[in-house]
Amino acid sequence: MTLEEILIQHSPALVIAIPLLSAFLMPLISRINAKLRNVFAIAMLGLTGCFIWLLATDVLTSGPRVYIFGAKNLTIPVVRILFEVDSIGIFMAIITIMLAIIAVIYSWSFMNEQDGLDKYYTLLLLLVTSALGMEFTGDIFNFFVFLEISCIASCALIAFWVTEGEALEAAFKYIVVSAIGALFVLFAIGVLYAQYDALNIATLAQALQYTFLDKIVLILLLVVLGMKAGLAPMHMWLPDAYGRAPPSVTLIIISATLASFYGVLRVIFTLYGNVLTTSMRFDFPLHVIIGWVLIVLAIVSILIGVIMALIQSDFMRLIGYTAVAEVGYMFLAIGTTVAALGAPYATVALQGGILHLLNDAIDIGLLFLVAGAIYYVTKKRSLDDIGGLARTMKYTTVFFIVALLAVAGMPPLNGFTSKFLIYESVYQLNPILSIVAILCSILLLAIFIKVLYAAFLGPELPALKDVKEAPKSMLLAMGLFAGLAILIGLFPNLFIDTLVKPAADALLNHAQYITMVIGGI
Amino acid sequence: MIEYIPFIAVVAMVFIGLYAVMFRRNLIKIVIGITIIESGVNLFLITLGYREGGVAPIYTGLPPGTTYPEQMVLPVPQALTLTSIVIGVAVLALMLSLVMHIYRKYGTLDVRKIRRLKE
Amino acid sequence: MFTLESGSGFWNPLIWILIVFIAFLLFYGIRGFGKNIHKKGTEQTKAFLSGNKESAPEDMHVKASNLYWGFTTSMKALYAGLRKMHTGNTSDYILWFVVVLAVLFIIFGVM
Amino acid sequence: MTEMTKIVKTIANILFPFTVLFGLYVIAHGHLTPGGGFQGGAVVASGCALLLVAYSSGWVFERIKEKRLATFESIGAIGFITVALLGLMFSMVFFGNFLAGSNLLFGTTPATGSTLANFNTGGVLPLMNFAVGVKVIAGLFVIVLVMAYASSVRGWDQ
Repeated sequence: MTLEEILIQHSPALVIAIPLLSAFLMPLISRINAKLRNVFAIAMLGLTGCFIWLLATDVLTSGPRVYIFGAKNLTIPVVRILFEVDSIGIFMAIITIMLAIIAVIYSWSFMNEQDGLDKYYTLLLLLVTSALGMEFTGDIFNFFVFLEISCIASCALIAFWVTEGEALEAAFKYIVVSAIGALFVLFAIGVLYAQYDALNIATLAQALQYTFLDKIVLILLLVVLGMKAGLAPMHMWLPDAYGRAPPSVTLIIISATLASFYGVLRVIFTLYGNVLTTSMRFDFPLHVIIGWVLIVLAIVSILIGVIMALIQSDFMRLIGYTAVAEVGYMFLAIGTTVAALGAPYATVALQGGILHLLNDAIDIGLLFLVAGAIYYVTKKRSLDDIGGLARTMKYTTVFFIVALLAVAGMPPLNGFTSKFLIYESVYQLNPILSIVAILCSILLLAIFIKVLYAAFLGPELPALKDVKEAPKSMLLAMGLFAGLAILIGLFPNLFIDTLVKPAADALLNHAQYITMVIGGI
Repeated sequence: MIEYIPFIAVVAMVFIGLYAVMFRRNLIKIVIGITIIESGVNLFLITLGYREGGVAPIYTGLPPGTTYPEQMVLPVPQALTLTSIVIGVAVLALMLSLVMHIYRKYGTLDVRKIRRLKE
Repeated sequence: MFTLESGSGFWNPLIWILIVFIAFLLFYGIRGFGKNIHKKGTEQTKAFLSGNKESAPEDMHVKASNLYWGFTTSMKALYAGLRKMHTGNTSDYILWFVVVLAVLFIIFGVM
Repeated sequence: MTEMTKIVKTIANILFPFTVLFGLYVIAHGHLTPGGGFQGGAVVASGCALLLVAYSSGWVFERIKEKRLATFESIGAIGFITVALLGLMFSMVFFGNFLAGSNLLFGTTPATGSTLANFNTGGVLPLMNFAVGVKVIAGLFVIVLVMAYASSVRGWDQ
């Protein structure tokens, strides 16, 4: 074996091990030098990114990869803790590591005046580890453990600005919601274990019979993971948490939220993949019921997110409600796929939904970075107190306009490409849904036009006369996101052919996932 | 009937915990409610692995005359429960420290008054 | 590489950019027909508010929460309902979770 | 938290070594008996909490630096991952048990059945237990210490 093959073989473990090790090295390193600490964080996340890249090239060319922990020879994998990396997992990992690297670059200037940065970086790296773990694990109990780690780490990070009462309140709400959700996930895992004597996702998927208990498990997992992903009407923690966490942290919490969304995908398409079409009740197959439940919740999310965002005056909270709407679009795509499983447009909807994951991360991330830049230079949260910033913050304004057009789904930016796929496929299921989605997208544009006017245009306010442009590292982070947004908008096929189509195929073709583990005996 | 009692206790604990979270006003009581749910779930996992007359699943130091692994209780649910307890301690500590800080900032523990973030 | 097929339609950013570019050229050409009567530094550049004096920048700037006043006022009933829903109370967050769980249990139980 | 009476202090003085010893026993025998790093660490930390109750939290806070405990916690976690990475180096798999069956430290293969427990078994498991033990002792102690100190010093009614 060459060195490259050895590295690829071990990269699923190293992708988790490197951020975890550097998280705990962080308190020791930050004693030496603050600059060294920042460089170390960026370097370690960059190294993790390299391993993910290696893994991605391998997984996309030669199929899923299984890594079994602690076994010298890879026998009886079903009773071992294992990681199973397939195209959708690697797609999520790419999103996570991209958000993490940009967040660390952004925190270089954004957080440099704060205390307790060693703990900040430790928790940040732990959060990245947990999100990556959720995306790679092939063991449902490990999924729960990583879910809890992400909940603890993100709660501590939301409360990072501990001098603000609201940050504490948001963190408390988040941890109550997450802790109860995670306990229900554990309950569901216990029920599955009691029935099938296994914790391995592939083994469970093969054995699943859709009994009465499996129904309970399905509902619990769907609702809890939906809640963690920000599905209405259980979305209320999301604007609180997003609005009060430091924006660099919010980027990583977005990746944890998207990992929960990935959990929903995994539960529906892989765990219950065998029974989706076979179990019937009153002439309705199971997938139609799940699909329409998801569609209804998604439409509610889009409407509530958009309508509530319109009346917000706190910039970050406004973006939080927009994030709820964007999650709604993703669930709309997934719901359409599940409801119309087998139809040709179902695949298109799934591709649109998966591409929208990436676009949501980029657009909402960029908006939060812009909001953070405004907060950094003005120390004001409310849109009512700012105005005329375009005169002094030229680059930030340009980045904001890119984000605005992208998040509202205007061509030729990235938001349009995924929303185009979603609209076209949803229209074939039910035209009304598509019309509602388009109308809400227009409302999104209206919301951000309001922000553009209130924050950047208008007369120069005397209170903000000596405002300067944001520091370079923050501009670099925003520029990276804006560049990605334009790139995906101009070359959508580049991303769809290489990343999104394999991911959609991996989800729809769950038999391959199962045989990778079961057939390996 | 007797073997169902643990499961009834599990359901009762989960519902008591949910009741405390939903209808109690004191933050500390909400935290206690979450802990009760956690204990219920842990009890559920332990009950799954129980085997009547079983011994601890350790291969050395077995009581004389036991046949293994037939007479051992299942170790996996116990491992799950231990993990869950460890996580529970971390969550509990975090929640309590947040409650302490919230009390300092808001001057109250009433959950209806701790809602500066609404709408 | 540029054309995105969705099965029932297609999207090509290059064509879009081309059309926008042509539209811009047309617009620029039409603009050239106009007369250039704009002079810098004269009264022309000042804001005209029916003869009233220009007020301070703080008063001139329309605040963010007043921008969509018409929309929010006409949707008053909707917003009252939504405001009632978003109480900000931690217990209610869990209540909504339990409600959704219960509704799904009923749906999946009947179906 | 204020200081308690002399009786409580004396009892705490007597109990503290035993509690710590028992906790360390649980950690060390983690691969043989029920318990392990977390359970033993929790026992030791509860012994420290006993000191905290008997002598006021301020008394303990003066003697033990919170930063040092945090460092210990990091060292415990780093030790755990390092053992896992050593498994990657020596037995070609992450978390690989490279010491088991090697007749080195903790390397004896145990006999199954109704035999006495052999301490010198388990491969890397005891090492991991030690690492987790260090982390849990430091972590739980720092939690209890900071909570007690914060609630006693700065006052509750501002």
